[in-house]
Amino acid sequence: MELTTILFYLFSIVTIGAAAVMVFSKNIVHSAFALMFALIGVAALYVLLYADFLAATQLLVYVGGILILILFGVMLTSLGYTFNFRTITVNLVPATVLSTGAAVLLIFAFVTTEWKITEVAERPDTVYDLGMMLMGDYILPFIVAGVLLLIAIIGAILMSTRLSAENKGGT
Amino acid sequence: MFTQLPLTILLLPLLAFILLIFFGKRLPRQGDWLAAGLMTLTLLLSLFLLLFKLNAYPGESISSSFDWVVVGSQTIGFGIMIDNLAAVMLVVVTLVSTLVHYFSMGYMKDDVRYSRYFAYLGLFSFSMLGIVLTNNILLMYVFWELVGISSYLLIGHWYEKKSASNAANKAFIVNRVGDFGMFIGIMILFLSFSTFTFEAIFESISAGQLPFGSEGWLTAAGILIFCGAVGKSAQFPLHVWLPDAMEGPTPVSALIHAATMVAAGVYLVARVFPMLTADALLVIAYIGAITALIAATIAITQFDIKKVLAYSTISQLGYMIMALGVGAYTAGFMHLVTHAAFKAGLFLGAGSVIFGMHAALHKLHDHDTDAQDIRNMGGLKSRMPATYWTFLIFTLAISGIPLTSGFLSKDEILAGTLAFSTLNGHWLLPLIGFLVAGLTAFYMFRLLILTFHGKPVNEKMIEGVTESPKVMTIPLMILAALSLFFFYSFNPFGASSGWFYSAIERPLSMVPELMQPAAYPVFYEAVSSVHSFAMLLSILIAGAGVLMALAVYQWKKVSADDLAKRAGVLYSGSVNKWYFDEIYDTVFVNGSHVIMKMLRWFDENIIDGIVNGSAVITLIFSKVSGWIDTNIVDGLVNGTASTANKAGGLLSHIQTGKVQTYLVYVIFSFLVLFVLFL
Amino acid sequence: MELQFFGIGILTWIVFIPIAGMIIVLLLPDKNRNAIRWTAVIATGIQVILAGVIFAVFDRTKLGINDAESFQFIEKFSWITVEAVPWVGRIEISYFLGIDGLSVLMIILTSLISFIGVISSWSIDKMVKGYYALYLLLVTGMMGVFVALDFFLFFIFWEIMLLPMYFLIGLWGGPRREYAAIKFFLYTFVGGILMLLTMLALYFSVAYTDPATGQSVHTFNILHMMNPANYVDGGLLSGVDTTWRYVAWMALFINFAIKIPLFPFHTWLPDAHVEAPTPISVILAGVLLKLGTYGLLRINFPIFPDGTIYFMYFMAILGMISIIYGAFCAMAQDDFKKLIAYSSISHMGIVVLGIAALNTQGMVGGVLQMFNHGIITAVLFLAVGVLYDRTHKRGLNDFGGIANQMPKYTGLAMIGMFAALGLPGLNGFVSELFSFLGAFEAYKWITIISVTGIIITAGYILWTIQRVFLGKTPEKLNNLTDLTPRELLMFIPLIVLIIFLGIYPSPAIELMNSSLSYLVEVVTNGGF
Amino acid sequence: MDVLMIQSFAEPGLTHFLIVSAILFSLGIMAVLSRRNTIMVLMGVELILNSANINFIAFSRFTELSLDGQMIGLFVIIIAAAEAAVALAIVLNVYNRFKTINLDEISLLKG
Repeated sequence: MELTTILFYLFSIVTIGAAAVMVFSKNIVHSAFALMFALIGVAALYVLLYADFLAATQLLVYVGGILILILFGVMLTSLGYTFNFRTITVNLVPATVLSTGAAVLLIFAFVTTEWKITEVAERPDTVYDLGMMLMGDYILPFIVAGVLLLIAIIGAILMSTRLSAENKGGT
Repeated sequence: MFTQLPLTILLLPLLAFILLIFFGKRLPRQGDWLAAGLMTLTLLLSLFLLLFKLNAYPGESISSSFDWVVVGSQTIGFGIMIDNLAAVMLVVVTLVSTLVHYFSMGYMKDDVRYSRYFAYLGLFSFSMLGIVLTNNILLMYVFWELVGISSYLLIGHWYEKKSASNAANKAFIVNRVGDFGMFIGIMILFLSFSTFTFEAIFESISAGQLPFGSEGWLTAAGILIFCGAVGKSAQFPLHVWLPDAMEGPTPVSALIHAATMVAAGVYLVARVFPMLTADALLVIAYIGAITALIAATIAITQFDIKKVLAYSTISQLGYMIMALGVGAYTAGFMHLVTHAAFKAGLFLGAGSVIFGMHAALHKLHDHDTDAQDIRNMGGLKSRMPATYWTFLIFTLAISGIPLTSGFLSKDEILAGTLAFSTLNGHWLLPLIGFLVAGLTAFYMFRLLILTFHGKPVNEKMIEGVTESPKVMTIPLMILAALSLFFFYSFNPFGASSGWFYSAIERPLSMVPELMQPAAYPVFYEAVSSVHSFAMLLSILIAGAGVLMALAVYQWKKVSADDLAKRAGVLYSGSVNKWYFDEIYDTVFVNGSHVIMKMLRWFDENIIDGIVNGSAVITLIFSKVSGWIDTNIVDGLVNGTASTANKAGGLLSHIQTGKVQTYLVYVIFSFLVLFVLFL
Repeated sequence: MELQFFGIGILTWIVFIPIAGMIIVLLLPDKNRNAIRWTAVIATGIQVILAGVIFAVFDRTKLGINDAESFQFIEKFSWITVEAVPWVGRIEISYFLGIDGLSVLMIILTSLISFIGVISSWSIDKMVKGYYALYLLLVTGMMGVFVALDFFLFFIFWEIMLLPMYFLIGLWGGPRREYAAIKFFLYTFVGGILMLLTMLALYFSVAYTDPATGQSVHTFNILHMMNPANYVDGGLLSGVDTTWRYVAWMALFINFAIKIPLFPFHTWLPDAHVEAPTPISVILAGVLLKLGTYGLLRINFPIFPDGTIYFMYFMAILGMISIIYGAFCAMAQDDFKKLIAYSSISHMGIVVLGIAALNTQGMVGGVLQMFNHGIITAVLFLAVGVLYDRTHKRGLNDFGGIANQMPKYTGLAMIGMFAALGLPGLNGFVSELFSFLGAFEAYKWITIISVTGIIITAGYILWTIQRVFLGKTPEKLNNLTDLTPRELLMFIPLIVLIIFLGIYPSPAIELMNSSLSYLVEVVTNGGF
Repeated sequence: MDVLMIQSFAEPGLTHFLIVSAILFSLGIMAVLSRRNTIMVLMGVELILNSANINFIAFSRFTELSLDGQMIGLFVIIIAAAEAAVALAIVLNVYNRFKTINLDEISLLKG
């Protein structure tokens, strides 16, 4: 068995296990950290798929950014009045049925489909190519994405400030 | 002449009944004179009819009839037939009935339902005369049942006593069992010959017509008709009602349960004699013999004066039936006539004794001693001389002692059975006949001795007994006179030379030749050849029986208790009437009780259960339909608008406002689409 | 033959006189009870007179049964006619009345029993107005059934009769009246449905050609249904000996068997009798039960002769079972009314046995038994009613020694009892005799077994007499009074009939002899 | 079948990655549908996005999609970041307004 195979299974199990912990944990903080491991596992899978740049981005943006953001959200919303992070579930039965159904259906579909597989040669480095593509074919999406981020940041800030203003006014 | 006169004879007692039942209580003396007078008139008319018939039209049978009803194309007629048989029987019935009427004036003097009693006597006489006069088996059945009902009413005359009403019920129901057979026999005859009249039936049979084309059915019809006689004449196995019927007033027992009604069975057999096959006659003969034997053996051990007489009646009826069965037609019928006289006398005598005992006991304020138990009697000879001497004559007659009427007829019967056995080899019949003759002499003298002779058990009481009034003793004397030989034949040792034998001749058998009993000339010859032997033997046996009774009860040479012990099982069987009542009680009475309880349970639980179950189902159904009505039909009618409203409300349930629920729908529909397009 | 008063036929009069009485009763004030009672007496009295007129002028030789010409007092009008209904053609329901030898005796019985019932209703004092109104409606229904010759009309009268009966039991009855009324209703309802279905099936299978227009017309006319030529091709009930005809026969038979009532459809009867007030019991036993056997003879026998012959053994066996079973069940009862109810089952079994014989004697015996049984049970129920009015008890063991207290009553009641027992000289015997005679010709062993019923009958009747009338009078019964003149009045006509018909049944048999002989012929020939 | 199973274990191919992504997806759906807490729902969404990303990148690795797949993955990450920022801002706002972040208690949309 090759190293990549072992790594694949290892990270697959880490990813799925962490995701499961995230979903089923009753403590929201545990969920957040489990999500972090899941995202790291995904990043590792990216590496196995020869997407090193994306793996790095995943680590930076998700683990570094989004996760911190989520943790902040957890702190801000729940910490204020209760230390009980436990949550209750709703729609448990339909959710279970539907998610299992989705998994079964998807796996069935994936396994039965005849994929046209073209083996791509190993890519030691994708950063250069990606950079070229961003500046080439994907220039427009790239700019739009930038604008989107800007708007999102401005919007988030705006909402947060109005919130604090309301808080001031309210109290 | 032969229409109006018999009709008058028939209807006079009915008139008495109607007058007494409606106006009896308002008439002076409660109308007993009316009943007795009308009955006497009937007697005179009957006597006149008999004499006229025998002199003017001997050997003819005269009938007249009218159409009773038309059903489909068949006409059913009713009518009257006078032949010598009927004319003689008419006199017997009216005579005994008249005497009983007079006797009852004394016996029933202080009865609460005095007029009712005489009314019922009239009803009975009417029905009995109907049996005698009819030319028609259906009409005979009609009167047959009417006799049964008047017997029922009279047995139950003292209906306050439970035993009396029980006995009445028993009598009627047991008779019904016999009538059931008779009814079926009548149906067979009618369906085969489309007529009910005797003459037409006989004609059809002699013309070779057979019921349902089979000879077996003819025999069956004969035996079935004989079933009626079995019931009415208390033959084995339906004899059980007669002893119980003694619950009725004693004159009633004399009239109905000794002289006339029970003899109706014999009369019936005599009437249908021409259609009886040899097989049927053999059955009849054996039934008669068995009855005679059983009843005689029971009579030996009974202590109730009326019960002894009742069993002796059964026994004598068995004789008559046996006589008819063996073909000694005239002898059998003659025994009926002579028996009517002496047995009525015996019962009336017993009535006189009981009457005296009652009066004596009443004087002593003794209400526990049984006035009918012969163990309480004894020594009455001196107290009631008239009763005693007449009773003695009756006893001699029934025992078959020469110079009495009973000797004449019994002797002929015994000769007949003997002749029958020489012809056919049935030795059992004469054997039983002679045995019963001996037994009869024995138990009758036992009764006589215990009642009138010897020392009284209770001197004081016996001294209180006085002779009955004239109105009661004169009928006894008349009957005693009639129990002597010269009324029937001037030759004390040969009945066949008398007027009776010439008047009553055995009719020709009408059945196909192969099934006929021995022809009369043959039979007559056989009888004459054994006659002297039979006579001698019967005198000897009767004498032996009398001597035996004297030895045991008069001279006390032999202890009765000792004899009883020796007899062992036989004695206890006899005392308990061979357990017939017990067996019938267990089998039929309890059996029908069990059946009726079972059927009642079945009816109330199973059938009704099914019905109630279906009711429950219907109830459920109605609820369902009610629900449909209120919710669907009403909904359509009332709330088309609210339907829309409700539908909106129903849909708005989907609109929970919860994002996750929406998501559930989204994903669900997505998956559905996925599956659909995969 | 026609007989009209004021231009209206006698049959219409006899049927609708009670309705007129009912309207008058409804108009009278509730307080005026005697006026209400007298109205009912007059209405039913007129009926009796009319029945007498019919009896007098009835032509005994005419046949009837399936021949419209030889029916008597015919009244026929188109009643409902609908022209040209798609795929049905013309619908015709006519008001068609007429009588023959089969129905004339029943009309006399109905009028007589209704009249006696009114007299015996005098003791009812609860909701008098409603009672008499319903009573008169009931009388109309019964009378109508006996004279209707159109199946639709027959059905309507049949249902008209059931409704008041239901209320009369349910409102004026004893403690368990609701149960009894519902049971009665349920049974008759089931029967009614079966009859309705059969009626419709017959309607669609039968069409006659209108001589005037040449049109083929579906009809409810019973007489047309008897003619095999009138059955349309391919109709459900066309042909002979088809399964559907047997099914239809059976459906009708069950309906009528419920009314008769035959084992095993009989359990409504004891309950209904026990709970119903006396006059209603009298009507129920006296007339209503006869509707069942009448229906068999009027509808089942001539319309389905093939089915009748096919099922004749079946009928005879049911009759036999009813005779024996009813008698045994009667013997097991402690309740006077229940006893009479079961004895009715037993006696109606004789009717069925007789008519199942399919010969003249049996038929005459059966119909005569219907009439006689009507009179006899009426007497018996009246007798129970008299005792019940005085003591408010019905248990056989509650009585004893009545003969001493009420001699007149005892005499009359015992005549009724003896008639029920089949004593010769009373009417019960005559009809039983002919029924059994007829039956014996057709079924030997069944009849022999059935005749044992007369022994059982003797058993329970005598036992009843013993328990009620004989014996010592208990203390509590010491002050019973004998019959009042009113009560005597209701007993005497019936007792006179019992004795008269027992001695000379010819007047009754004469009325029906030719009709019933013809009916036998019709059935055994398989229709016309 | 057995052979197939052994083969499948041997070399992680396209299908293997796809299966991992499918499982992640269903877990994400589970979180989104069943958790009351808004932030948990948000995390579920992230999981779903990641599973989609795995798909893209796996396809770029094994099919002709090539780097275009990675490119899309990049954009997805970018948009996810924006989405997370905005969503969290919304959550904070909602919390301020309803004093809860339990989704089932926020039902202004109810009809």
